[in-house]
Amino acid sequence: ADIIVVAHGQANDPFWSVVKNGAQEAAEQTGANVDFRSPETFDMVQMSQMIDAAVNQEPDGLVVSIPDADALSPSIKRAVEAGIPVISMNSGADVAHELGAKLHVGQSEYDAGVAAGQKLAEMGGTKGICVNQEVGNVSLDQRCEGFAEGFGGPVQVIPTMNDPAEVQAKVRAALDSDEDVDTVLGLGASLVGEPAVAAVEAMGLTGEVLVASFDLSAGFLQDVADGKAAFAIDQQQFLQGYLPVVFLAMNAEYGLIPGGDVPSGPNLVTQDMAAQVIDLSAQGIR
Amino acid sequence: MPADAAMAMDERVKTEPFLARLMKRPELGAIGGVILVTIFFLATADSSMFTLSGIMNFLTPAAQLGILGIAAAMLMIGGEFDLSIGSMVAFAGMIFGVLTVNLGLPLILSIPATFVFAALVGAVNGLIVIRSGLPSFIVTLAGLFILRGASLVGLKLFTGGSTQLRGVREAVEGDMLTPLFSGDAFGFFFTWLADIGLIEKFRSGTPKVPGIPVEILWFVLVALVATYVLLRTARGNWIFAAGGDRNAASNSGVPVDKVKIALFMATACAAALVAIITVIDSGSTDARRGFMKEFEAIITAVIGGCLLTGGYGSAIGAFFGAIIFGMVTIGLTYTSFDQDWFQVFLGGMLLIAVLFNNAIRKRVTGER
Amino acid sequence: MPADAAMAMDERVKTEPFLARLMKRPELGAIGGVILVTIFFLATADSSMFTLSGIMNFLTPAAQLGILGIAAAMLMIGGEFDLSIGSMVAFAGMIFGVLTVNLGLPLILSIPATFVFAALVGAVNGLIVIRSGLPSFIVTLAGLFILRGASLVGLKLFTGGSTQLRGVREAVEGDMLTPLFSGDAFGFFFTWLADIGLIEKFRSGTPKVPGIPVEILWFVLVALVATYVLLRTARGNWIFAAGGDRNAASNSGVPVDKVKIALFMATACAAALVAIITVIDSGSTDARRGFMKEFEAIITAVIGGCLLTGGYGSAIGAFFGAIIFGMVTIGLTYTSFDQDWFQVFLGGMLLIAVLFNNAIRKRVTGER
Amino acid sequence: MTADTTFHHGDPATGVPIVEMRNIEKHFGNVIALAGVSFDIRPGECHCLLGDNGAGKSTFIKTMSGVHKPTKGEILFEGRPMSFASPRDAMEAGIATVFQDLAMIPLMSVTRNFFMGREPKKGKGLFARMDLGAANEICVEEMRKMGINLRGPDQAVGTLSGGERQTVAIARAVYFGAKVLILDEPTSALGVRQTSNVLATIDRVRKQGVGVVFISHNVRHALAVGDRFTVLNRGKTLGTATRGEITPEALQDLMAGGQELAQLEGSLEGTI
Amino acid sequence: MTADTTFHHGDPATGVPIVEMRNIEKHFGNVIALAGVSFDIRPGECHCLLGDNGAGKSTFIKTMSGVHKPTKGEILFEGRPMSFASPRDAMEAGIATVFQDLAMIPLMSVTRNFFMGREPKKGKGLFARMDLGAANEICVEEMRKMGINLRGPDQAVGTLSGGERQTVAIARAVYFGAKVLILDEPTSALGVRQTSNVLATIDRVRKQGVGVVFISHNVRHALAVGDRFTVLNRGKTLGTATRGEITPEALQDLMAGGQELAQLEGSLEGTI
Ligand SMILES: Nc1ncnc2c1ncn2[C@@H]1O[C@H](COP(=O)(O)OP(=O)(O)OP(=O)(O)O)[C@@H](O)[C@H]1O
Ligand SMILES: Nc1ncnc2c1ncn2[C@@H]1O[C@H](COP(=O)(O)OP(=O)(O)OP(=O)(O)O)[C@@H](O)[C@H]1O
Ligand SMILES: [Mg+2]
Ligand SMILES: [Mg+2]
Repeated sequence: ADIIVVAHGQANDPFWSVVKNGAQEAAEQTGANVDFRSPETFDMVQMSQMIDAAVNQEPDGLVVSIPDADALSPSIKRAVEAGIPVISMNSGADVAHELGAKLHVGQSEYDAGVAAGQKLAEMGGTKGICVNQEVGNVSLDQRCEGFAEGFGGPVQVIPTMNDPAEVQAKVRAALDSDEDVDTVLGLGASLVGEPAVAAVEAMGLTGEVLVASFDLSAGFLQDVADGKAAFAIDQQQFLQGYLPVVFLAMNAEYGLIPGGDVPSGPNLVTQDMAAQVIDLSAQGIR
Repeated sequence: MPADAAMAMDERVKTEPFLARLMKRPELGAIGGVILVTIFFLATADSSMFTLSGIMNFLTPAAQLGILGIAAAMLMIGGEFDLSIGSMVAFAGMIFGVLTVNLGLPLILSIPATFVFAALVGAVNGLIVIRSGLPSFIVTLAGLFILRGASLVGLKLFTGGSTQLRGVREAVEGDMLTPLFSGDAFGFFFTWLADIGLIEKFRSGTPKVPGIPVEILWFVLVALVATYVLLRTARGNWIFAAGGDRNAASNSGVPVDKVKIALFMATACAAALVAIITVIDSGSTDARRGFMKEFEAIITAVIGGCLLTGGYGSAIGAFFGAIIFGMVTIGLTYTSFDQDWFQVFLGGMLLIAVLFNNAIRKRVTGER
Repeated sequence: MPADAAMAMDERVKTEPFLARLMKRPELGAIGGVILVTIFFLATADSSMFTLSGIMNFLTPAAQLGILGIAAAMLMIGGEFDLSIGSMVAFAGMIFGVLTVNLGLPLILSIPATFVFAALVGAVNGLIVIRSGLPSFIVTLAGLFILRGASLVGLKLFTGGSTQLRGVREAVEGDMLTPLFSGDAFGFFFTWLADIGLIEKFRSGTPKVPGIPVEILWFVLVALVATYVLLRTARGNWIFAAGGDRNAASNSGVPVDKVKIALFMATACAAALVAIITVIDSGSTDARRGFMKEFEAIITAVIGGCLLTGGYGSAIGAFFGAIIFGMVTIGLTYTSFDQDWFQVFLGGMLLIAVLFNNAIRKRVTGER
Repeated sequence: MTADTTFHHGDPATGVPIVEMRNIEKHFGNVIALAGVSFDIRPGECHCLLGDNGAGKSTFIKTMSGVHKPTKGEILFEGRPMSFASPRDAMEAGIATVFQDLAMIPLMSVTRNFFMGREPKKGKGLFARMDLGAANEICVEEMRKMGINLRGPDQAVGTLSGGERQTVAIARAVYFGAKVLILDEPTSALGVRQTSNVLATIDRVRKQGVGVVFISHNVRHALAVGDRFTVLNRGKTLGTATRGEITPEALQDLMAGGQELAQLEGSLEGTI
Repeated sequence: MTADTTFHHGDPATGVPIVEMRNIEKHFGNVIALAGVSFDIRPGECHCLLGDNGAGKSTFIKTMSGVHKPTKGEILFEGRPMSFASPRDAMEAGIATVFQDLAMIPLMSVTRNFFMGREPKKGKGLFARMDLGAANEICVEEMRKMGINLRGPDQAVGTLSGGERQTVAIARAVYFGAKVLILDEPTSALGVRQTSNVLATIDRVRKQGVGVVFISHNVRHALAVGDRFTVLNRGKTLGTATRGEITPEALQDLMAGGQELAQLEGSLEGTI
């Protein structure tokens, strides 16, 4: 079976490389032929064109993420019209069925943000910052929005560029200039989470400032295990790549497909579990 | 022409093969690149890439990029850069979205208003560059950040906190002008072609290609107008002169400042055009629209033979440059190469394409 | 010097105030920018920004950027661009990580090996540019994509599927050379300062600033060496000449090709240096390291007074350019402005800083 | 050395000066290039501007043609005070200039350079376009008149020889010339034939009532066509002489900046 | 016109030519700039290369100084076949050239331009650095010898006057000159005093055994210093004449490309 995956995150993004690994593992296990594609930046216009390109090849199944339903709906509808079974993953739970997708595998970014916010508030956080390395990327913006909602307390979004040294300096600056800030949420483990922990450590505030991060990286998990960070929010995105491919392969071969959506997260990895997942994370599975 | 006749007799001139004469035009190298890339994909890509729908599919992004690229090429020929066009796409998209969705204006008002906004920003860019004498690179770089930031702030303001503004499609539905900026042209013709079996249909019976996406028509139109202006009008001469040597041009009576400001305004308007097309097409806009498009536009112009130092280049070259870039980016999704290798391929293909047309040009024109 | 004495008597020369003479140097404008930005933040930012720890905090990213920026400035003075340095940071980081972690080499081997790799890539860039006569913009753009892609593929290969390679900190722990590339220098001195109460301590008793981050020392060192080479050596003269007018320089006997290739190699090595420092510092490397750094480096050089057309600029200017850029990006976090305005602010501050130093320079030197 | 040439020299022009420059000063930063120079040009005369290298001749005519704004001093155009904002203004007022650096764009073709800023048009309104056919013909013809047979009007100026390039600039200025024609060392790179053409051209346009400002280091050329001679030295004027009032030897001495020509005088006199 | 100047002209140089060029052709794309030119230069002689604008003089000396590779033909250097890969090679072999476009960088200072490619050093090994003090002094001094008083050695070349700039290029070539000195229209922008200095300099270096190739459009200058005269026309050589074999009038006719000087002859003869 030929299955094409079109995602909005880049192949070199640690999060999405795990999704891709999932899809590839599924390809190996089912014998399906999987192509994983994504635009070079968060670019909805180009993504819709890539879906169009996929539809032109008339694959046996199409997996898409839907961070912007308006922008992607014509392309997805065209796929459905062309008779290609579509499964959405990661984002777009709310619109997937409306657009004709068979089902959705994933977790709403917003909901995950809410869960993280609630947990951090529970752990004693009162004033937080949300460190966003790609402002304007709607799915990341939603994480911060959800966090603000769930956290309850005041939340400031700190936009940064794509550089660990800069992230570290900015987190330090934020903590330095406002001593009330006691919670840091990063939107990516290796790019934001690890430098944030380093910043807190350098300021001698370990234990006083809560650090949590979306997604996993081996380094950040080590920090969680060492107690320097509170937790990591895991979507188990491996499943977001793996399951849709398996489902579509089954569908192509036997016409089988599950009847409902699969929520892949959120799953908070805290100190007790962190140590176990480090190795898996280092292999790009978690 | 008598002049030509006299030339032909000059013993100091070898007769020049037609091909050599052709290859002297800056754009023709880019055609060589297009041919090379086409051959590559014919050999490696899924056959659906070169079906009618496949071609439309890679021409659509090429068209959007190309409109920016041609504008960037003209500006580059005029000796300046505009790094703010990518952000301008987001900003103009935000303005246009707010005008149509939040204020509910019809397109006949919101589109001109968007262009006016864009032209104003372009004029400000130009004025700062001219007045301060600073390089346009640094001035428009500030524009890149400011407009990108302003789009974010504006979107949050008008949507009540989101970075995405939706509902444009509903707002413009039924508007007289919508078909000019969105959807496909000549639909009836393509339906007819499909009915008589000349083009493919989906299993559902609708033609695979419902028409020519309007952006492609805009792309061709912009390329034609730009080429006409550059090669056949006095203004075109002024653009080359202003970029070739600012002082010499000004000393010869070319109003360099006016030319440059007009170019900045045209570039901003090209960005606004792309913004309008993509916003209507996608029905939404967000703060990341047009991200990095300024660099892609410059790349397009350079592939098309423009010199970064100004004074040399062509719009048709940028046209083909955009097609090369579009073909390579979308084309790789038609091949079975692993996505991880995507960037390696993109870089490799770009390099080979420009090396190739450079080599051909040198060989044919006999340059050292 | 007798020559100077003769000059001083020339009636065609007005005596020039010391300040005016100073401001003619390209770098001094950038100092004006630093002062302006400092004043702005003194007025608006939290006072912790200008404590010792606050200063170290914004100097660290400035230092990393600055090393690249100074290299980019030299290359730009020599008339070329290197768009691949950002990707080179990732690529060199990957090479270095694999050498230390996977192969377990000591730093004394892995560091020179990384530099050799980088220099080779730089030489290839340079050779292609020289041989083909294509603009370096387009050649190194291909390098940007290829190296970025190669880093991804390489990392996945060597980690068995992850885009992050970790364990570098463990691997280099205890290595003799580690303190040269990571951590803080002059720690004992700062501890002593803290003990006698000259610098602040944490509640835990350790000094707030444990030393000067080594990247800052590297930054200063690179700036000094680059300035010395540019202004005081024959090679520096060649760099200016090669960038000012390629043909004229070559006709006067400057080995332009060699100069340019050497510059490309130096730029790649600067990227490798940044890669080594950041990889040891953070203990890991990933496929996105150095993203967009090529543009920031060029911005830095341009703020520092380099001309994009080559032949003019200074390393000290890029030094201050990097500090301006670092202060502005980090500084906003210290203020109480809404962070959504970050990009607007960044763009605005950059523009004001360059306009300001431009205006000052014109006024002081009496240029039109 | 023969100073009397066979050109006809009219009576000294007496009309109102077309351009009158009064006490022009020009400073570049701390460099004083002009320290108060007065000069005028009347219809139908050829006024030579002479002087040593670096005396300020080019700077002076650049202020006359709108490139530089004078730091101090007054410019009268046909009796009215005038301040040109740009070379284009000066051109529209009727001042055509051949600059010493020629003001040409190397990458553009000969024709496009020739008509740069003043393109011949055909068609109307939105469809007004450059008349390239006519432009090419005019350009080749004007160059031929000056003694240069172009290989083709679309050759890039950057690939022309030094003299060919200079001829393009002169032909252009003459073709568009109106009331004043300024020539800054126009014959420096020209061959024998082209030089005689240019001198003859100066003579011809002067007879048509155009005022010509002619800068040269060649005493013979200056004496061949000049009616009045103003000598600059180190940014100041050493005075103006009328044709016949001054001997060639005195003029040559003045041009050398008043400094003795040292021991060379003997060996080279009459050959420069 | 006086052809006999007071320079001392030695016996015709008879040694082995330093550089001999045989049947040089040079094509640019479809343009044939040189169609077979032969030429040689011997120690201690001044060989003038003359010809109309566009005849190919600059192209020819550029092949001699390593800028262009000839399309066809042979170059012998001191009797051995030689092919210069770059101007630097030619320079190292001992050929110093003043190009018609001067080969200067406008944004760089006079001193830095003067020593470009051949900087004076002080210090050793890693600490070898440019000796800026000495460089400035030499530069100012050499310029003064040529008759130009620089305002300051750190002035940018782009702000110098045309003649000042040309003088820098000449002073540089003379200062570094070794076996052959090539001067492409070196006096075109020079004042009276500077010109006589340059001609005297040519005479001086020739006496030191250097071979000088001198391109000029000025018959007087050529006759003043030249020992042999080669005339190019439309990419071909019209032949070489030795001093005394040819009358100035015949030479002038040859330089104009053999075409008659038309009706102008009468009016301008002797003034060019
Ligand atoms: N932009 C400038 N900045 C500084 N100095 C300048 C500038 N332009 C000209 N000068 C100086 O002004 C003086 C006069 O220059 P100008 O070009 O007018 O001389 P000129 O009389 O035309 O000489 P030439 O006969 O050599 O062309 C020169 O010494 C030159 O160095
Ligand atoms: N790069 C080039 N491409 C095409 N044609 C060229 C090129 N360089 C020179 N030519 C042509 O070759 C011919 C000879 O040029 P060259 O510069 O050698 O003439 P010249 O004898 O030095 O003339 P002048 O006395 O005017 O300086 C000219 O007609 C010119 O147009
Ligand atoms: Mg002058
Ligand atoms: Mg020449």
